[in-house]
Amino acid sequence: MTSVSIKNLDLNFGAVKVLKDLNLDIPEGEFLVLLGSSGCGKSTLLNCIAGLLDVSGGQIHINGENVTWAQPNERGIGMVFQSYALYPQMTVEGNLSFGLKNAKVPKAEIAKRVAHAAEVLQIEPLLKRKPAALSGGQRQRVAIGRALVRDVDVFLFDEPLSNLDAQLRADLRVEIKRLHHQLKNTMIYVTHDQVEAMTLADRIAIMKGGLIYQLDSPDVIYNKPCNKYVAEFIGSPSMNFFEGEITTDGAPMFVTAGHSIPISNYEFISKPAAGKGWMGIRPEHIVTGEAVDAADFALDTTVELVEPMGSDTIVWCEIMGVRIRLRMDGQSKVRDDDKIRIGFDAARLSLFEKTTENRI
Amino acid sequence: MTSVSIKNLDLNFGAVKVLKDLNLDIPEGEFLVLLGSSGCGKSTLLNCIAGLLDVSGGQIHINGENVTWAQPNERGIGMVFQSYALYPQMTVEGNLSFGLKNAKVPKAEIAKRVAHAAEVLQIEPLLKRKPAALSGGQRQRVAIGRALVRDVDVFLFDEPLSNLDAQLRADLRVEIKRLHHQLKNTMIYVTHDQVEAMTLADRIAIMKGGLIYQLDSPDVIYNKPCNKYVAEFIGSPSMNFFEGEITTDGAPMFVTAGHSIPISNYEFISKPAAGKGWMGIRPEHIVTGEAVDAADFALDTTVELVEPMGSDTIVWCEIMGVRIRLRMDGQSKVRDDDKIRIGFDAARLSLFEKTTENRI
Amino acid sequence: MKNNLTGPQGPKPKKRMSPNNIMLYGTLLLVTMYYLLPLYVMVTTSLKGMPEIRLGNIFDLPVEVTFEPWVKAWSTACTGLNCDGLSRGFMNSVRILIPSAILSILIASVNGYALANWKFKGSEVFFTILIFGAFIPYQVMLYPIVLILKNLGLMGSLWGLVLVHTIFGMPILTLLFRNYFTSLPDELFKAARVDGAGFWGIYFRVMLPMSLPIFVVAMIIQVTGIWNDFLFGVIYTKPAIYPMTVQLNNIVNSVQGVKEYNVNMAATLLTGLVPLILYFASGKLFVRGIAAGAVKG
Amino acid sequence: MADAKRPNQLFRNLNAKVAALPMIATALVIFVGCTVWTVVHSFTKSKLLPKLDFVGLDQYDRLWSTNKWLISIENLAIFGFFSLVLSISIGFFLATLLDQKIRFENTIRTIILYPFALSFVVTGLAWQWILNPDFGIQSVVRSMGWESFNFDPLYNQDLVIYGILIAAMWQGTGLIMVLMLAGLRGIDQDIWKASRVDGIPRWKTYIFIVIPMMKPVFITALVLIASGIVKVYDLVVAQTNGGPGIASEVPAKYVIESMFKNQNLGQAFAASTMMLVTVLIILVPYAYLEFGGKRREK
Amino acid sequence: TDLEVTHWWTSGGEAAAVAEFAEAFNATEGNTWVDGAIAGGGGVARGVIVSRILGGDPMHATQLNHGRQAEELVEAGLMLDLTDVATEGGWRDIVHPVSLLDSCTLDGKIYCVPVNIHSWQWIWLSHKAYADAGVPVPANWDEFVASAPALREAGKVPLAMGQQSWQSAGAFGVMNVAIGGLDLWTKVNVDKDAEAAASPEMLKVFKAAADAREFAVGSNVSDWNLATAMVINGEAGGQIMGDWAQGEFAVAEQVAGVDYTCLPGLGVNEIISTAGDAFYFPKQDDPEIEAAQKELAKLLLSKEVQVDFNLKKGSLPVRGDIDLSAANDCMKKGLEILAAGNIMPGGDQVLSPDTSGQIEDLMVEFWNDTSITAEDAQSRYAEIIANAD
Ligand SMILES: Nc1ncnc2c1ncn2[C@@H]1O[C@H](COP(=O)(O)OP(=O)(O)OP(=O)(O)O)[C@@H](O)[C@H]1O
Ligand SMILES: Nc1ncnc2c1ncn2[C@@H]1O[C@H](COP(=O)(O)OP(=O)(O)OP(=O)(O)O)[C@@H](O)[C@H]1O
Ligand SMILES: [Mg+2]
Ligand SMILES: [Mg+2]
Repeated sequence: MTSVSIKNLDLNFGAVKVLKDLNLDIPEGEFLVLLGSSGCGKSTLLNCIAGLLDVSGGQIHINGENVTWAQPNERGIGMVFQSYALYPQMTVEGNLSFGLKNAKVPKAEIAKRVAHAAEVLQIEPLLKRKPAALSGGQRQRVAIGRALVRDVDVFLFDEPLSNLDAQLRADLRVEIKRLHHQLKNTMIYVTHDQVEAMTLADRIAIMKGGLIYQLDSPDVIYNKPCNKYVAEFIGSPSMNFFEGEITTDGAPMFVTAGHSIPISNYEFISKPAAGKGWMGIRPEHIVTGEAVDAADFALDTTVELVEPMGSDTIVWCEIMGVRIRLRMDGQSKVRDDDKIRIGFDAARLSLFEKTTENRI
Repeated sequence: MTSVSIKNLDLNFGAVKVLKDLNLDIPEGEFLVLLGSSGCGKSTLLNCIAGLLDVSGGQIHINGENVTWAQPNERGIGMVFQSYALYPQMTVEGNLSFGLKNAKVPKAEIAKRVAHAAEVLQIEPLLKRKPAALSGGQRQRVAIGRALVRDVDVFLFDEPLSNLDAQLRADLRVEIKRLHHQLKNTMIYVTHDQVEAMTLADRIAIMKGGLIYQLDSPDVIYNKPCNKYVAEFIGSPSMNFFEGEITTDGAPMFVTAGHSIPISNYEFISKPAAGKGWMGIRPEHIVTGEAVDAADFALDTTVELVEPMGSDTIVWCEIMGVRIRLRMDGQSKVRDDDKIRIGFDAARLSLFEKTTENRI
Repeated sequence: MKNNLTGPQGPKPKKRMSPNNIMLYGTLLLVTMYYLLPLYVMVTTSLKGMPEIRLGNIFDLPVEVTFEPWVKAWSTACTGLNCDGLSRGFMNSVRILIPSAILSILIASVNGYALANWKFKGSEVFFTILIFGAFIPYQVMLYPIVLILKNLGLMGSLWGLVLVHTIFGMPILTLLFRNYFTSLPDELFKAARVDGAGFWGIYFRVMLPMSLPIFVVAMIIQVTGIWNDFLFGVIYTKPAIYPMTVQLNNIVNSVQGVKEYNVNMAATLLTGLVPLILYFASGKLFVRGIAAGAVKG
Repeated sequence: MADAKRPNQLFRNLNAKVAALPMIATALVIFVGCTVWTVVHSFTKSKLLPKLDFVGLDQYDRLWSTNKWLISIENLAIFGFFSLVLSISIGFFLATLLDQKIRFENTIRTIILYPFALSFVVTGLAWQWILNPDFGIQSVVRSMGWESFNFDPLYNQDLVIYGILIAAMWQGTGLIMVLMLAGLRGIDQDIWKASRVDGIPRWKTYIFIVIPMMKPVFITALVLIASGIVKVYDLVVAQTNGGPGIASEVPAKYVIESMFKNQNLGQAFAASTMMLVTVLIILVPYAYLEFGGKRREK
Repeated sequence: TDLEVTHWWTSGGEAAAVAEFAEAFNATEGNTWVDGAIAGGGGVARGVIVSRILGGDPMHATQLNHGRQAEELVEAGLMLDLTDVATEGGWRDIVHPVSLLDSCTLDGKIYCVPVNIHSWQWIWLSHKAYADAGVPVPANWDEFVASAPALREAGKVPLAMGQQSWQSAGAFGVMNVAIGGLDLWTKVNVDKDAEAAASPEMLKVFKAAADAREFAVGSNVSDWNLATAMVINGEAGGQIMGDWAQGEFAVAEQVAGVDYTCLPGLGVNEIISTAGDAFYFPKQDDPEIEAAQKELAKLLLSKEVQVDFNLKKGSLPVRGDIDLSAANDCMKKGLEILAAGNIMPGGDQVLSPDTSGQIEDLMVEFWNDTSITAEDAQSRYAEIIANAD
């Protein structure tokens, strides 16, 4: 059963069309991440679902009901904000129970639910504190708790981790994931951090300019991006691209800067056709050392710059007229100006049509 | 020759001692990164070097001169701030030349220097714009240019990238590194982002509570952290720790939760002594699959949670009573609840004394 | 280690009496004198007897301190046949002040809140008109308001004056509150809506508790404005409820033989006492509130 | 629950609209209604009571041929110009003084701000007293031996408006100073550091960098002062009552006197209308700055 | 019943006088006088009075200068018709001069109660000042002019003048009659004859005023009674001021002829104007209040009240049939002139407030700005007269 279903949604701010004829179905219990660069309309979409913005056209259904014009609190959603938006003058308990009091839930019931949420989130000892006396992670839990007590079907998160430092972000990410395992609610999660998206999502919707470019599992999005934008957006450091031509006289080849790369092992979506195109290869899919011998294609190059990152090392070099990055093990001892041999497999490539930039 | 030399530096804000008897020598042309968590005194140290704060004790030498009491502009330093602190009402050109005009540098000379800086930084087309009309990256270049035109010996950076989004941050990081290659000035760079520190630094100074914990090359800091704090702070996800005991009756062993891990391959700093201690192992130094057979120590466990991150995958599991993370290839298809066998080499471990938490 | 340092070390020695400091504190001294002078003159004069005033100079300290003028100003100075000084006006002022301040601040804060968080079609237009209203000289509206009050049957009553104060306080206060509420995080408002709080629920339970600084500013502005008002007080009310300022005007302008400067000064000080105390008591909050509400936007 | 139909827009967020009613009523009835009423009546020959006997522009003819009005306008121009320039420059100057990490900052700030708590009537009386040549500053200085010392602005036709200005500055600069101080404190500290690293003297930093950055604060201050200038009345009445002669008359006083003393409402309304026009002349550029500027940003 | 009465009589003598009314009214059965004094003179007070009447919350009785000030209020039907009280009390027979009652009459109905006669045409001279200067107290304007330099030398201000505009205009009016003569005055002020206003005779008046302006240099006071105080203290030689100044002398316990001298018509032209104050009774809904209003109206004209009031106020009673043996020198002089019929109407009776206002503005400017020549002032004056309604 679909938990949230968005039909032909339009949203304009005055003359600016932010969301354009957007359709999205989210099955029950799914963890969907909306990923996109700043200003692409992620928060706007989330606010429409929450009922915090009036849509300009289309419908929103939650749990089978048309809630297009319902008030936020009538939609069965809970929302967690970037700054957490805890009510600073209320204790944690007050924060948790505010929504329930508004809904005129009986006192005993409120106490029960708050206790339950506090237990799930392990914030029992904090109930009497005010938000100012909480750490970032604790605040986030309270913010989630606020949705939890209201016993909603759908959780909406708007970049809940982006204000935190790296360490805490990594920890809380895992906590959110655990919570989803435990609660099994539908969750819609907005972020512009791809690591979050990749690690958390059942499916990721990549947005740009108010449109959804690709909606798929993280694995598919990472390995089979449906167009060049998605390919470039996902992955850090991002994919290396070569402009060239696909030839199909004989075995299919990608020709760029005088090199012909055999691509018969590439999984084409449809039958390969000749024409201009882009070839993309991720830095971590470029192999070096012994593995090169087994690769579909190999060549020699010189290291330009090395960025050691501890667990791995980014190496910059130039091949076929393009400056590329490749990712090596953190223990590898390459130096600037070393000569190395690199290679890659066609199965790991992504090929895109030149004009539409769609995967082929 | 040392470019910047800090001797017995103390700095107090009223009763709060922020820097305590700090010593630091930076050779000419070095790229030194000050890394530490928020509030550890990084900016304070930088401000002392720049002359923006009056020291409470000790000396600062720049290029062999004692500048402890000199004005900021007399120290031969240029500074780039987190917010860039561009003068918003002046054009880029005005921003670059304001300091020079003030120093009564002749017009022609100013024009020459501005032109040179603009060329180096590739901001010639922007000279007539105001900062508001620049992108984050361009602003940063202008901010660097402001130091560049003044022809200073030492560049100081205070978290120049932390206001930018991930993509831009990665790009500009590389640009700063290139600039350093090109200019060969001494650079002191403050950050709390370890990726930046690892990729940019010739040497990293890890600070905590106003003290420098370790000052070494990124490689040494990553692989041979001098104490548990540094080990934990560097690396993401961070090192896994086990509490236990080192036994030296026979071959040295680390004993924890009933397991004995052979550590004869470990590079002890001094002769190994028996006693309580910590054992740390980085997630990427834990091996799985076939490689386990060659490892110094191996055991079986069950996957608790999988975080796919595209290029690699973080797997959570429990061994020896501790929940640990290990890093696997992005292509590995482990699932929650899979049984796996893992192992690691003693040479990749870090061992710390229990009370002092220093590396042994 | 520490001993082998040579040359400058440690904090740069600072001269206490550097020319810069002398200039700075000298200027500040002059400035404070300029601002304190009138208060000083008013206080000393009000403590002198009339002969001393006539003979001496206004900057001298009183030779013989007398509280007579204060007593007279407060309780016996005459206007026409009423010889009860300011005392009657004081209670009237309080009776005018409390409802006017409360009502105007409440209404303006609700307006500001609606404008910041619940924009509707046309709300900006009304707001713009309101702001323009802040600039319209009172004289333009003095007369028509007489007619409006007449039609409402409020002319000459306390509530008429309260209404007038509410109206004229509205533009500036609404602006203040709007700016403040706009500067509060939008997410808080959204969170409350998701929690099912309505217009009033959010206002009272979420916004109000966070608005202390701006309420302080609004209160200070309104209390001073209302307390110090003379024109509306005299035109829209009647003797029974004349505020203190009208009484002050009466005392100061009812010259009986000689001008009793000491009584006038005492009366003036007495009239200014309430806002003055408020200022001295809440200066810091005021400055903070100004920074929160007025500088932005 | 809600169905697919779009509910009536008028009743969405009804509470907000109801809550805004006082504002709407004030805006429409008082600010628009009363203004229109006044403007309309300025074309009549109403005397003591408003009547709709239209006489065209007669009232304006007379207004602009009345010496007292011309002097009022001239005074307003002088007073307005100087209070804008002085309030802003003094306010800013004081704010920079207080921004130097001085001791007793709170005390000094309170001292500069307290006159704002006092009404114009009180201000006027106090300064009338201090500036009185027979026992104020002039007589004190003379009694100290400087016999020829002359300082009687309130009794000198040419200087009286500056005498009023002294009092007005005393009362009003405090608020401007606080505004400016808040603005200064809101400036990114890094800007200061950057200018120090560039070796720019403090005063230059204030003038070339900080002031341009404080434009919004200056606009707020400008608006505050400007809105007060047109209304200036109590101060003049308390301090000089327009004297000596009619040397310190101001438009607001002209209106009030025409209205009540001379019982010539038409004339009073014509004068008010002219004041309104002055306000518009001030406001339109401001509105342009404020709203035109925002549009450009988008 | 409580009657709220507004007035702007707040100086020492004035307040004492109005207290007589209040006392008398409080003495009547069940009535209380609620005093609504407004300080600052008619300019401030009239605004308050008019707006309250217009705003539908009128006071129960109010002082106004009778004459044209209240015309429109009466026409608009906002004032209580007192004709029945007047008829009953036979006011037409007792009020003297009867022109005072005419000023209260509109369409044959009476709307106000005149309470006193105030004449402007006086100059008050300080014996002490002249004694100090060593010159005799002048007996007329010319002597006054002649003695002025002597006073200057003695460090005195020859002529005390307040800064209020009505003082300037009033003093000028006095000089107009005294120096230009009654005919000229009538032509200008009653007939609004602009030619007469521009005539050479009138120029003489302006020249005299310009001289007087010189004499007034140095009187840095604003209120009229402070100017009077200068005369009382001997700091100034004299003051041109209406007979209400007498109240101040009385309060200071000075005796006419001993401490000070009063010269009607500046000692040149003995005539007095018969302007004065009157009380109006705004219409009320409550019949009980109306009854009380009428009672007060009756009371104001009663013999005893008239005597008590006018003695304190220094003005002349409006009844010709009472004996003022208690009156002082100056008052007696006034009474004689009145009895002789040397009277003229007051400014408020002949000029609209608008016109008086313009003249006041001109005069205050003229008196304070020595750069305005007599000729300039005269031409502007003539223009105001030409446009007067
Ligand atoms: N109230 C508004 N009025 C006009 N335009 C708006 C408004 N709110 C958002 N926008 C515009 O709509 C677009 C989408 O904004 P939105 O906040 O949804 O972006 P986002 O994807 O959440 O970005 P971020 O990652 O920065 O939060 C942006 O271009 C923004 O400028
Ligand atoms: N002006 C000041 N007065 C008092 N304490 C200060 C002041 N400035 C900084 N501190 C304190 O000094 C310590 C070090 O501050 P500093 O700004 O150097 O930290 P940092 O390492 O730069 O942190 P961040 O990464 O957040 O910028 C902090 O604990 C801070 O609270
Ligand atoms: Mg967003
Ligand atoms: Mg810092």
